[in-house]
Order: sequence, then C-alpha cells, then structure tokens
Amino acid sequence: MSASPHRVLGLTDSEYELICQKLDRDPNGLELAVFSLMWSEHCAYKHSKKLLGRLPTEGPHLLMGPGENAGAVDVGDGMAIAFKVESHNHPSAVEPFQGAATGVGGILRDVFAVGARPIAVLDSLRFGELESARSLYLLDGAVSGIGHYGNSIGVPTVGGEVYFEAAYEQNCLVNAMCLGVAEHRRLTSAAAAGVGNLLVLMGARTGRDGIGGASVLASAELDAEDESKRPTVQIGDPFEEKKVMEACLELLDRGTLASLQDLGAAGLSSSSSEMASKGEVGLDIDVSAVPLREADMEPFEIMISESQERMLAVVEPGRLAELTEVCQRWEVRASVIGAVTDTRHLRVLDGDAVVGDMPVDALVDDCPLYDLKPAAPEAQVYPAPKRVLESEDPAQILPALLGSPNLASRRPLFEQYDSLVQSRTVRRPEQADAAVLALYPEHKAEPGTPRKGIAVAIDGNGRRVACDPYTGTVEAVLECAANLACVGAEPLGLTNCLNFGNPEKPHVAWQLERSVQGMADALVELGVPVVGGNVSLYNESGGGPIYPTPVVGMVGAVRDTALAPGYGFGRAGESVALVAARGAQVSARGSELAKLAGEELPLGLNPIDVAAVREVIELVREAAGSGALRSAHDVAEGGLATALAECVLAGGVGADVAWDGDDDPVQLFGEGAGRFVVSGPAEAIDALGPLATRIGTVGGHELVIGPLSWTVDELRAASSALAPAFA
Amino acid sequence: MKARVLIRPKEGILDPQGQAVERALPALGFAGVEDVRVGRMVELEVEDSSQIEAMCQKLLANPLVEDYEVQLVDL
Amino acid sequence: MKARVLIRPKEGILDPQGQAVERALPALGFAGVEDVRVGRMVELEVEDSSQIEAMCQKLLANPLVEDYEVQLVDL
Amino acid sequence: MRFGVIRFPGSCDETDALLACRRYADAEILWHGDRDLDGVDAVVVPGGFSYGDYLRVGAIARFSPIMEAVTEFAASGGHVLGICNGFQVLCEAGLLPGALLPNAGRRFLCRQVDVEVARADSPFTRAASAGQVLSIPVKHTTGRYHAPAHVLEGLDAHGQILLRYAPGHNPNGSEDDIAGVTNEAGNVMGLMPHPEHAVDALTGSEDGGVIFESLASVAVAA
Ligand SMILES: Nc1ncnc2c1ncn2[C@@H]1O[C@H](COP(=O)(O)OP(=O)(O)O)[C@@H](O)[C@H]1O
Ligand SMILES: [Mg+2]
Repeated sequence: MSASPHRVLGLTDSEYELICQKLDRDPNGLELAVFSLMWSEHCAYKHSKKLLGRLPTEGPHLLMGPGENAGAVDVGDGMAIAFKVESHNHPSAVEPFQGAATGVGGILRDVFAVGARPIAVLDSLRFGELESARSLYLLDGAVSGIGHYGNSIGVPTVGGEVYFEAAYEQNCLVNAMCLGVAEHRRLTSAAAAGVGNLLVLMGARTGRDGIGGASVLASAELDAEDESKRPTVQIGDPFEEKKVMEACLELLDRGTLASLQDLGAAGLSSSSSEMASKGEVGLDIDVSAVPLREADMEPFEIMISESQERMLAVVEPGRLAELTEVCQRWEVRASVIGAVTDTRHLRVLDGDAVVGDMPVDALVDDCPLYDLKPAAPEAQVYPAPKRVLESEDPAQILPALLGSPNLASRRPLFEQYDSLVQSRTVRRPEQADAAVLALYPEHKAEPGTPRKGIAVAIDGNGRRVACDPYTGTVEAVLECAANLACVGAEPLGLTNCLNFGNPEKPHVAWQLERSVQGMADALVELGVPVVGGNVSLYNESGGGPIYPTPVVGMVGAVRDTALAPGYGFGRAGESVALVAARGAQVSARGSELAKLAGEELPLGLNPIDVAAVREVIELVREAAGSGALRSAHDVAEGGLATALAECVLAGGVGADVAWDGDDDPVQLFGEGAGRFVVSGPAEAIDALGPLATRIGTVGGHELVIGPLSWTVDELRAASSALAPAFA
Repeated sequence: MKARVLIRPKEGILDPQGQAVERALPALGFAGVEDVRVGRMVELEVEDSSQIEAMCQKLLANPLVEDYEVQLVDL
Repeated sequence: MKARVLIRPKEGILDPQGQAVERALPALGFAGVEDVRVGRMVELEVEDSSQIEAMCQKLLANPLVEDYEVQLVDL
Repeated sequence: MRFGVIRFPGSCDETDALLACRRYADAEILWHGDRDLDGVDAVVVPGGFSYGDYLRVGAIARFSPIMEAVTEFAASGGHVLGICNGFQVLCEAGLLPGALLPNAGRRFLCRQVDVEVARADSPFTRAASAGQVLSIPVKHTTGRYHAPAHVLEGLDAHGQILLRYAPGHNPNGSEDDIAGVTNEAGNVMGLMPHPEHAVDALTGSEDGGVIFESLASVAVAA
C-alpha cells in the first residue's frame, strides 16, 4: 500500500494503528484528516513536549503559564500583560506577504482570546544573505505583510530583530510576538464549560484556505512540490480581524462568554478539541451551520480549513441574544455551530448525519511523544560564511561592521511599521535597547507621579547558537534581560519560539536539547518564568538545516517610564563608562567580525558565568530605572566599538574614548555577554562602583577611540546599508 | 504596442476588498450587485508583446494567489 | 451581467507604483517597456447595467484623480 | 466644550484622538451608524483604516450615516477636523478640496516630522504662532496631497493652507509641501500628521496639542 492515506497525511503506520485502537475501528476520511492534524508535530509537539518540561514555569508575577493561548504576568494595580511569540515560517517561505501578515493576525488572536487587548507587536525575522534576490523578495514581502496587518488593525509594532545568514536562504523565519493588556479578572480560559452551552463561530466565512497547511505546510520539509500547495495560501484580512477583536473584547468585558478560543493551525479541529480537552467535556459541531465562502466544501474541509479571522466562543443559551447583538453592531458574523456535551467526544455532524466521532482525549493527549536521540556532531556542520572583509585595520572594520546587514540601522524597515498608535510608545525603535510602553496613556504628567509602564525585547542570534547551542541560548536570554535592564525594567516573564531543523536528525536533536537546557538554566538563575511559546521544527530543505534559532521575548516592569534611558549619548561633557560583569570575556569566536572575515563557525563558545552577568544586569537596571543614567546600551554584536558607534548615532553627538593604543580588533569588536556602555554625569557613573570603568567623554562630531576616529556622518552613512533593500 | 494586464484574486481565494465593496453598495442604493472582486490593472507600452506572459509570472502578478489576463490594445 | 471597471490614475498624475514596476523590469531582463501605469480593476455581477456609471462616479473611482472605463462581459 | 470623535469600522486612532481632546475639553465617541452628533461642539474624524482602506482610502467610510450629519454640521459652520484617514474621508466626501494619493515612496511611512504653521489665525491653529514648527509624527501610505493647479492657486489665495512640512521633511511628495488644508469657509480642516500622537512629552512631543487647544478655545469663546 504505497499510497496509504494516513502516510500521505503524515502519520506513521504505528500512529495509524494507535488511532484505530483508540476508536476501536478504522477512522473515516474526516476523522483521519482531523487526527493527522491533531497528531502533527505542530499541534502535538511530538518531539518537543518532553523537553519543554525542563523550562521553569513558576514565578512571583506569573498569572497564566503555558497551556493557554497566551501566558500572562502581573504588572500591579490588578492589571496583567499577556504575551506570546509564534512562528509562521513555512507559510512565509511560500508567500511572504500573506504568510507574515497572517502570522501577525494569528498571534493577535491568541492574545485577545485570553481577554487581553493587544498593545504591541514585535517581529523576529531571518533571511538568507541580502545578495540573494530571493532573500530580498522575502524580506520585502514579510516586512510589508507585517506592516499591513499590524498597521491596519491599530496595534503598534514596537520592536523586533532581523538577521541575514546563508543558513536561512531556503528557510526564512518569520516569528511574531504580541503583548496585550487586561485586568486580571478579565483573563479568560479556552476551557469549554457548561454542558448544554452553545458553541458559536465568529468572524470570517470558511473557505479552502490552508487546507493541509498544518500537517503539510507547517511541519514537513519544503520541496519542489511547493507549487501544488499554492492555491491554498491563506489570505489575511486585518479589517475583519479588527472587528472580530473589538466584538470579542466587548463580549468578554460584559462577561457574556463562558470561554473563547482562536482558530489557528488545523482550524476548527484543533480549536474545538483543545477547548473540549481543557474543559473536560465533549462538543457536537454541525458543519452545515458553518458559513462558507465556497458552497461545495466537504465536511472534512470545513473541519480543517485554516481560514483566518475566526474565533470560537462558548456561551450560555440565555446570553446568545446579547452575543448576537454585539456582533451585529460590529458587523461580525456569528453562527451557532454546536453545543457542549458530556460525552468527552468531538462529534461532527452534517445536519442530522454523524460524519465523525472521536474521543477528545485521543485527539489531544494520546499522540505518541517521541524521545529525541541527540548526538553532538564531531565537527561543525555549517559551512564557513563567505569572506567579505579583507581589511584588518580597525579604522575600516568599524564601518564594515556597521554596514553589515546584521548590524546596519533597521530604520528603513521599522519606518514601515506604525510604532505609535495607542499612544503608549515611550521609547521607540532605535531609541533604546527595549521598547518602553506606558501602561496608562490617559494619565497626564504630574510632578512626582511616576508613569508606570512595561518594556519588551526580543532576541536570538542563531549563528551563536549554531556555534554552541547551550551557551548561545544562555546568551539570548541574557541579552534580553540586558536589554530590559538598559531601560530599567525588571523582568516578569519570557516567551520563546524554538525554530529548529528536523529533530529526527541526531545533531538537530542535540541542538534542541542543549538549547532548551541553556534557556532553562539561564532563566532559573535570573528567576524568570516561561509563560508560553511555540515550536517550529523541520525548518530545512535541500540546503540543510537552518541555524538553530531559539527566539526569546522578555517582558519587564518599568516603575517610571519617564526615567527610562535611551541608548543615545546626550549631553557634551558627560562621562562614558564600560560596565562589565566580573570576569566578562570577550572573544572573536562566533562574532560578527569573524563572520565578515569568513571564519569557520567554532564548535563551542566561551562559557558564561551567569551569576556574574546577573549581577551586572541588576546594577545597570537599578541605575537606569532610578533615572541616574543618560544612556545605557548593552554591548552585543560587533562588540564595544560598535556599541559606542550606536550610542553616537542615536544621540547625534560624538564621544572621545581613551584607548591604550593596543589596536587588537578583538578588544574593539569581540563579543561576549555581560557588558554595557553607559553615560551620564560623572558622579552617577562613579556611583556604579567597581564594575564600571570610565572610558571617555561625550561631545564633538566624531567618535574617537584612542588613535582612531570617525565622523558621525561617516558612521551614519555606513549604517544606512539596508535602505537600498527597500528602495 | 499597448498592453493591459488584468489581475484578480484567484477563484476561491479570499478577496477582502471585494467583500467590503459588496457590503457597501446596498447602503448607497445599488441593489442587485454580486460577486464583486477587486483586482489590479497594469497598463504598459511594450515593444515585444511576447514578453508579457513572463512579466506577469515574474513581477506583475502573484501567480500563487492571483489570476491574470492580458489584453492587447494595438494603436 | 458581468461588468468590469478599469480605473487608472489620470494622465499627468504621478504614479509611483507604475514607476516602480518600470524600474524593476529591466533588472528582470525585460527591456523596451514604457509608460507603465498601475490601476485597479473591479469586477461585478449587476442586474441592471445602467447603474454602473453612477457606481463609478460615486464609489468605485475618484473622478478628481482617476479615469475609468467600463467593459461589459455578457455571458 | 465637547468634542465628538467618530468611530468607523477599522478606525484605529480614535481612542488616541479622544484622549488628546480630553486634555483640553470634554470628548466622546460618535458611532458611524448614528445619524446625529449628540450636540457636540466640534467633530474629529480620526485616523486608522476605516473599512480596511479597501477599494480606495476613505471611499467607503464617507457614506456612513454619520457623515450626513457631519456634512450638515460643516455646512452650518461647525468645526470638523480630519486626521490622516479622516482627512482622506473628508476629501472623498467633498468637504475638503483635493485628494490624497499614494506616497511618492509607495510604502507606509511612520516618522516624526517637522510641520510649519502657515497661518495662526484659524480656529485650528489659533493657539500656535505663525511660523511655529511642530514636531508631529506621520504614518500613512496614502498621504500625498494633490489638487489641480487652479485649486492649489485658490487654496493659497484664500489662505486655506494651514500646515506645511518643513523643508526636507515632506514625507510623501505632497504638492507645495502641504500637510494640512481647510475648506474655503475655514471651518473644516484635514491634515496628514497625527497631532493626537503628540500631546504628551512622555511619548515624544506635545506639539500637536495646539490643534486641540485651538479648537477647544474657539468653541468656548463662541
Ligand atoms: N517553546 C515553548 N515554551 C513554552 N511553552 C510552549 C512552547 N511551545 C509551545 N508552548 C505552549 O504550548 C501550548 C500550545 O501551543 P500552540 O499550539 O502554539 O498554541 P496555539 O494553538 O494557541 O497557538 C501553548 O500554551 C504554548 O504557550
Ligand atoms: Mg491559540
């Protein structure tokens, strides 16, 4: 039986047998389709669930941990911030504009599904090198798509990151993170409750979008067959989602709904069975009651369609009229498509005919989980980057680094995003290391009254994780925490998206296992819990696996956003200092400099003393949060000289930094966790204590580092390298 | 030679703009309008009309989600 | 009856999209293309084709900056 | 003095506008489907993507029931301020001259720009001074102001141009650097920059406040 349907749908023979056992019969076509999606990597986390258990999920500020559509943390005053990051990698590789747009649409739904009003989006993008026409096309499409959706729906895109590496040439990564704000008492679970309650489908009509998407697009390797998947590309409609969002938030605010769930991958199948599973109930769904965009859809197609902008709600029969009234006012379709039962089965009806009947537990809990078989590779598996930098002269290296696509100014990109709507944005992109948002934009400035807020950053340098999955991931977490520290924010929680290759390959399994362990260890040391996340595996095709790319997004609390420093130098005459963790190490291994020089990726980075880094992070956080510092910036890619140049560019003012003449490029451009460039009045710098070393003074129109100097204009010209990509 | 390329969302693909227009028309007093699709039109002067097909595939249309049709307007 | 409304920026009005297409074509190997204009196309099913003119004036086009043309496609 | 801020399906900046208005007067949201203005003293047509910007920016929203009331209100001399998408809606509705076309750079652009007050003797700018430079963000894809030559001449002659982008700050290729215009009677104004995002130094600038302050003071004076 070469073409057994279950194999085509991605199920193994033994999984298929297990399904037959659970049903006590062979599944029919619809049931097989539903099982194949629910038991896909994307929905069942077959290869990652066991590992995820290692992540710490408890903390003093945690309100809602992994398991719900988004996690949530307490920010005081009875308010919560819900947030999550999610991938839309494969859809974006097929159609970047719609793939990225619907990625944003999907993560927004996860956030308002828990009752939080979305207040910010961040994007984390990976493409091949910019010389490639395909990378340019994907970059342009993804950025336009993110802007299209976020701008149109009125949620600011306040931050993000983008890297260009050959390892992503065949498999771009498009991850989107969303944050929402809610009163604690409004946080809503997706658990279906109350036998006899009605199941209401809200939002867009159901079409053939993304059929096969979850099992094929979302968890298989891409190949030349892409063509055949094309007609099922999902199209985003931010206008529809805006109305659905407003209707849902109003309904939750009135307490009309018993529970709410978004429709994402695997559509109705996944959303309904998740709701039933969480509520320990059953559901009957009548597909003939689902409003269709195309009349002739089959029941199985309706069950697995991934049409966007749909939500599933449970409502008491007595409150249906209220629901209908609100939806009508927002011009949102709402149809009763089923009811909550006590059967603990998902029954699918087509009018009177039962066309599917599956135990909820079998769908949600019984998918076999697989153990990884990790094996460390003996040698680096990734080819050396192409050499693009010949010079060893530091005077030349700095502009080359600033102009490298990974470090150049992101302004041409983020100016395509509305970063201001909702009037919360206190620190915008390229003003500070983390976005800073006011919690209460309606408050007016009053002397002596702090303007409370939050900060958020997203990080993950895949190349460094490729060098050392454990240490690279520790660094990503620490960098996020460092970014928050620079604006004085105390971390509350973290979300993550694990973007990896095929976990059935031993070295990918090893990357995944080491990476998750690194994340767990760093978070335990920092005392920060994971509130949720997403896993995207099988990111590989002909060109081999991507760099292992854990993307981490951290949210922190800011006591007074008005005090949050940016990273730009400010006033001439102020002191510049390097603040470094005890024993902080700097090395060219795995650095951007090494990349430009075409060096092999090493296997292993210098180990990090996380406790020492934590100490310096806390020092910077306290100083930044108290308003003592003019600027604070963490030293990351491109090392100290690059960080100084970034402070000069953001402030539009030069600096004179003493340098002891040794022009060792490693000291200037080497990388390593636990270092910051800060500026401020001399007394404030001195008050930082022994971890801080004064290295220079703000002023002039040049960045001077010992014998080296560059004008502000030269630096700006160098860092404008991304502009042509969006001409 | 003047050519006109008409590009529309593929059959079965969601057309948010078409939907919005269709919903707006009755309120403006236009009844009996259905199946509204909003697409794009590209007009161009080409020397060699045999290139147009390839241009559509590569740049003008997105064949993943759009159908197109070429009209030649000889002058 | 199926109608197709073609809408384009008026002569003399800068059309940045058309220009962008014109700039992109040579790099893709298409020479000799000029005068590219990007407009919109609206396709609809109407019972009464005499309504179309009014629809264009009122909703589908902005006569201040756009020209339009109606094609009727009887089926 | 009470402002009314319209909410269309797809409006995004109406809450920002509401909060901005409330810094200077009372303010409430008006629903697009209603036909009366609840007695407000001035109307703000806010920014965002009414009806998704589908078909053509502002084209669908201008047919909302509430726009009939706005048209009457404007005809009787009431003050109407259209911001970004609101400007587009007012142009489509014929309450303001000209049209807004895609940015010369084609892309959505979100940027803080400098805007010069061309006239400070209007109800929308009386709290500012002529020549004052305001730092206000723009964020739009379709903000290139266009009007036929004779209309442009008329705008100039009748003093209808209230705001211009400062030299080097025109973000979209607008003719004559026009950032904000009024109708001939001077009681309806549209502008592409977002003054409602510039009313609090915390979020970058409070220069936009003069627009709301001006309107609030006229209505009180009246
Ligand atoms: N890497 C991860 N770390 C922590 N939690 C995770 C991770 N990946 C997934 N989760 C959690 O598992 C649950 C299921 O995730 P997912 O299927 O992406 O949810 P949804 O269908 O709502 O998008 C969510 O609660 C999510 O937060
Ligand atoms: Mg979800």
